[in-house]
Amino acid sequence: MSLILFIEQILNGVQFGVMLFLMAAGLTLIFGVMGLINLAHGSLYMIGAFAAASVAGLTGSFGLALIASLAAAAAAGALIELTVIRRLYDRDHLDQVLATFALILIFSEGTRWAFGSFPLFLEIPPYLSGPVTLPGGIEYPLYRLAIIGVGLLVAAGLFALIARTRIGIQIRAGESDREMIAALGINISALYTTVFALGAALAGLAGALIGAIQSVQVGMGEPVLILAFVVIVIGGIGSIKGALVGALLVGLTDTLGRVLLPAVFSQFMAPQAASSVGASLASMSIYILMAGVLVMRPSGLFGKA
Amino acid sequence: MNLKTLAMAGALGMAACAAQAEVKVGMITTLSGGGAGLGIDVRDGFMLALEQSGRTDIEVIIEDDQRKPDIAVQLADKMIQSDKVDVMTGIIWSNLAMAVVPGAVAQGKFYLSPNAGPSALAGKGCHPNYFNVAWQNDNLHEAAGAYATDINSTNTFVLAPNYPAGQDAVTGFKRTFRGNVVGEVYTQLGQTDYAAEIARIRSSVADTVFFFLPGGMGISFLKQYADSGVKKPLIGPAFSFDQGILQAVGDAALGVKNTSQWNKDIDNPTNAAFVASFQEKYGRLPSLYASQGFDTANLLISAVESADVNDPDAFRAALEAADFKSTRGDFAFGNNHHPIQNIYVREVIKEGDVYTNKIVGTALENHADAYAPECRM
Amino acid sequence: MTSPLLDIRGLSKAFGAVQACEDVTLTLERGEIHALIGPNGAGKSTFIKQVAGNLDPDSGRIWFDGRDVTALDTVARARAGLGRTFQVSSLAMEMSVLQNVVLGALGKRGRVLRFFRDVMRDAALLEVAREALNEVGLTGVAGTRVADLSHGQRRQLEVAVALTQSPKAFLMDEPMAGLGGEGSARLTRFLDGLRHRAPILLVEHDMDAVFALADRISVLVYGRIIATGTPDAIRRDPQVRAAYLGDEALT
Amino acid sequence: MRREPLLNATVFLGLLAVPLWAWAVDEPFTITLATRVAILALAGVGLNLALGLGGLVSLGHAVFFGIGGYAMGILASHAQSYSALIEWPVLIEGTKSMPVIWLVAMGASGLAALAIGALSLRTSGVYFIMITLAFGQMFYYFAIGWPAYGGEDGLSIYVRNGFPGLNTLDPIQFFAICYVILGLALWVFSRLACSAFGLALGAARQNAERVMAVGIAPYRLRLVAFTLSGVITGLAGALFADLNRFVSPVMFSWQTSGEIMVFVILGGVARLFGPVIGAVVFIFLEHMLGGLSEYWHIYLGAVLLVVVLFARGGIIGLVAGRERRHD
Repeated sequence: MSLILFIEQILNGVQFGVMLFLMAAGLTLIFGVMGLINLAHGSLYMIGAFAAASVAGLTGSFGLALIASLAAAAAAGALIELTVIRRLYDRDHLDQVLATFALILIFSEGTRWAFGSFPLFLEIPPYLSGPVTLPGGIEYPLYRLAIIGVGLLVAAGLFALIARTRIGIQIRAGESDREMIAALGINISALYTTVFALGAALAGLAGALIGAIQSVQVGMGEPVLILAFVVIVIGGIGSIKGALVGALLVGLTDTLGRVLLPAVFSQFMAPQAASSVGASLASMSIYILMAGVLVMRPSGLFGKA
Repeated sequence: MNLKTLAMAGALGMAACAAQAEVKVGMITTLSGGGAGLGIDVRDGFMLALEQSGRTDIEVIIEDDQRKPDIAVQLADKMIQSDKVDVMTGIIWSNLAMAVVPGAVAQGKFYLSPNAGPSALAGKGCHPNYFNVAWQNDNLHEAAGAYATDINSTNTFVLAPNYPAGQDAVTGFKRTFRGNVVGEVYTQLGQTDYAAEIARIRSSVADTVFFFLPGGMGISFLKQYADSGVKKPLIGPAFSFDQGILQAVGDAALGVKNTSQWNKDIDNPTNAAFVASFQEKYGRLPSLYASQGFDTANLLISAVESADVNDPDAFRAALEAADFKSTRGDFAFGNNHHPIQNIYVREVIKEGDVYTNKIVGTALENHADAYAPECRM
Repeated sequence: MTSPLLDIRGLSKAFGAVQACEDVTLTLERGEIHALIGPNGAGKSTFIKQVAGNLDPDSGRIWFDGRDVTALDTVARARAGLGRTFQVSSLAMEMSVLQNVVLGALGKRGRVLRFFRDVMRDAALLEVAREALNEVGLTGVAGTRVADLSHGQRRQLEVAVALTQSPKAFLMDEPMAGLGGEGSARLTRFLDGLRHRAPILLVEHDMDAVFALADRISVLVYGRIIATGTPDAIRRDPQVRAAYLGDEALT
Repeated sequence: MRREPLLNATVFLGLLAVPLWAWAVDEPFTITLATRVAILALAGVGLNLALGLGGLVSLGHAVFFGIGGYAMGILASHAQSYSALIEWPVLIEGTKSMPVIWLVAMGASGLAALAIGALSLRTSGVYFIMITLAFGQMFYYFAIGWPAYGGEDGLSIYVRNGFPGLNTLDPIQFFAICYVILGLALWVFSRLACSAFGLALGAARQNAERVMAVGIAPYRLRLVAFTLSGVITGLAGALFADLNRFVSPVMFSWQTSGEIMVFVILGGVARLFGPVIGAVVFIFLEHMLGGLSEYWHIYLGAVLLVVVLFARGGIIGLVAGRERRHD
């Protein structure tokens, strides 16, 4: 493999990782502050994508579509937080898993009922479409570079939010000691709703950004959800830094696994068999990575023991 | 118990409850969850044909398999054991067909496949009671290989998901392709990001790309491929280019060549009437799945007209005769009960606001599948 | 003279820059109650955790019954004969009182991998369990769910579970915590008799109890033992007075 | 009269009575449904051992269900095609005998559970949920990409495997086999729950520190529980494959793990009959709601949500009140 192709694949891995980070950040934030496992996070991703596709279809503006995705996902997040999720904070993980699984069923079939079974159309805006030539002669889609940019901006924004702002202080307080925030006179319900809506908005944004280069359809959220869980578990649940590192690790492992494993097997196997076996192993690679990390560090890379 | 029973008595609709149906048809198809669009099209095409026939003696029981093999098996058991159906149909996916069909035909039922055509049922595993009205799974891929050869492609890159249908697709393509396969990549089933694969295509010496990525996978790939700036022509089977999917892909699909046994512009009266009536009744253009459902129902009706379903040999002979007007024009079964048919090359175009296909050539004429010789029947 | 039953030598543990336990040496002789006292934050919990096996010391060794147990985990130390009670009641809350003591008896006898016999009909285990309940005076509530017990009853149950172990030594972390005056007095009387069965290393805040019970007292301040001696000696120790005990507490 | 035993007896006898009635009036599909309930309940009993008694929230039990299924599929497909499973170093042939298949299924899933448990039990809480899910995904993708046994298409077995002295093709006889096995598993579960092992395991779930302080290592207990749990779920997988005469990678999917968990929670976690009642209600809902609308998943979701939010302790908790298992 040429160096240029290799660098391009690294970029692809980073881009995939950054996309996963947008999903994982909300998940890990919600777990860190409220101790909640939210399986319905993938549904919020889907809602973001559907909202963006609808608005883009009506107005033709990608910018408005992104705003719509943030708003719709945040609104849906706040709605389920107020009606369902807040009853789950003091439950065990089992109840949370089941209740949010039920929410997936409701959201998925509800969306199908509203939008039909066929995928929706959402395209990259003209000013972001097509490839650009990077130094070294690498041709790379501008839109993917934009996703990397947005993801890193969001990461920086989250770090700043948590380190610098009032709500960040409350979030950190909530992570370390839930009774303390009550003692500090903070309105916990409002804080929880805000954090949940923030996490939901990030998922919705991810859905809209990714919807433009993938398929906007019912069920699009669950595969990403599982990957996002892999990310936060590798990074250590509750840690934004862990989510970023985990996302990049998963993105790179998956992309490079897909590229390199078939090549490795083709050294000593027939091409079709090598490609097939390599692909099988590649789809298992991130789970092997996750199991390996957990066996070494049972609380993830940056998790609290 | 039959809450889901959709009794259908031709144009009379609900009156079917009272009618003594002579033929009971069990339709197991995918109506909810992922991939529901395909099942809905097959069902709608099938019911349209039945309605147009005006027959009151065919009762159809429709059940949703949720695309789960175990549910499909369970429904088949129910239809055979409780509803005592004579004929079964409807399954979209090969893995579900493999779960249901061998058991159903072994119990003496007829099975008419409106979509899936796994090789195991076309070759050694063929069965007198199994008829495939759509295609053997390899057919459209073979046509793609033939087309790539016709346009003098010397090097091609192939891409398919890592599961049996994907591996069969590549095998089918290679069977008719005379150039070199310079890259062969199997992706994860359900994969949504193809950046790594597109990068490999870009750096390869291929002059064409063959891909088989059904459903949402194809949408993602086409969008990302168009955006990557790689200009190598794409060739694929019709599954990534049907009416439902094209609207979600948009401009990214324009001009792409794909192979299909059917298109809405095939010039015959049956097809013209089908396209018009389907659009009128359901408010959307029919897909190839709808055409397959429509043909399946018409095949069944033609057999019911000339034979009694309780006389299996006569009914089988009536099915084999395939004396019905197909949307594809001439239609005939080979010795293994799979179609012998033309497979066309289509190009994605835009008609007004709607993305659709037009036929630009014929890839294979009167094509039979490669497994027919293995079938001893 | 025999060697001490529990012999802790030069135990040190630091968390980052904080030296929570520094060169602590302490022994527990057979038949005695040795109390460890100290102000909050003196490192008592860190010390107890190291003795019980929850925390590995940075340096130092722990000998128990003639054996170096420094490398053993909690489970192995419990099996070696260290009976522990917790500062915050640590019980199976959804189970009955009797089940909790049967669990204790089971641990000692080690036959956990029995899958088919009803454990609540095992006469040998029940005898040990009922005996322990009887000793602490909980026989009347044997069938009650632990979650429904009063705080004081849970403290008693903690002790009962430790009794079922027939340990060679008790490691008790503030057994009087949260008990009223009357409860403390009763438990004090009970522990007084217990020392002849097995010696007790007692970490306790209740000074009345400590001075009534202890044969020896060690004072832990900022992770270091500043004095060890009889209650009288400790009372008189100027360093202890200065560092920890207010004058009133000693009169 | 205590209500839980009464409820249990009613459900267990009802599960026998319905197919017998269906047999009498020749409604074979109802028997098939009852068989399905019995098998899924068996899988749930397996999970309940880990989840209910041990507090181990495993989102990867589909692994054992799938291994059981594939044990059946692989052995029977070799017997079907008269090809040897392994020729070297020893000749191993396929088989169509249910008891042999069951033993292999239980052995294989038990070994898998031992290995997965040994690694996964190093973690706890959410990490445990996720690592078990990860193992499930590994098996799922492996099964899809493994061409030897059908990949995603799975394996079809044309004739149900045999049991000495019975005609397993007769729905009522196959139901009888599954029902008896379910009964045996429930008996084993009830014995385990009140055994020394069950007591220690339950205590380790409620308070691991306490269990360690009395000299019992929770890790070993949990590993044994997880392994036994895998064995039972594996057996259910073999029966399920025989019911459908078909296996596919779907048996390994995380949705399958989720469904087994739903049975247990719907019925009542750690309750002896929790998985049985959960499976009965789930299958019933699937049929009732499936008839109402194409979008029946919405209603299923709503029902689940209501159960979780308002019926803590599942359906048994709702009917029989909080658990009381004390002397």
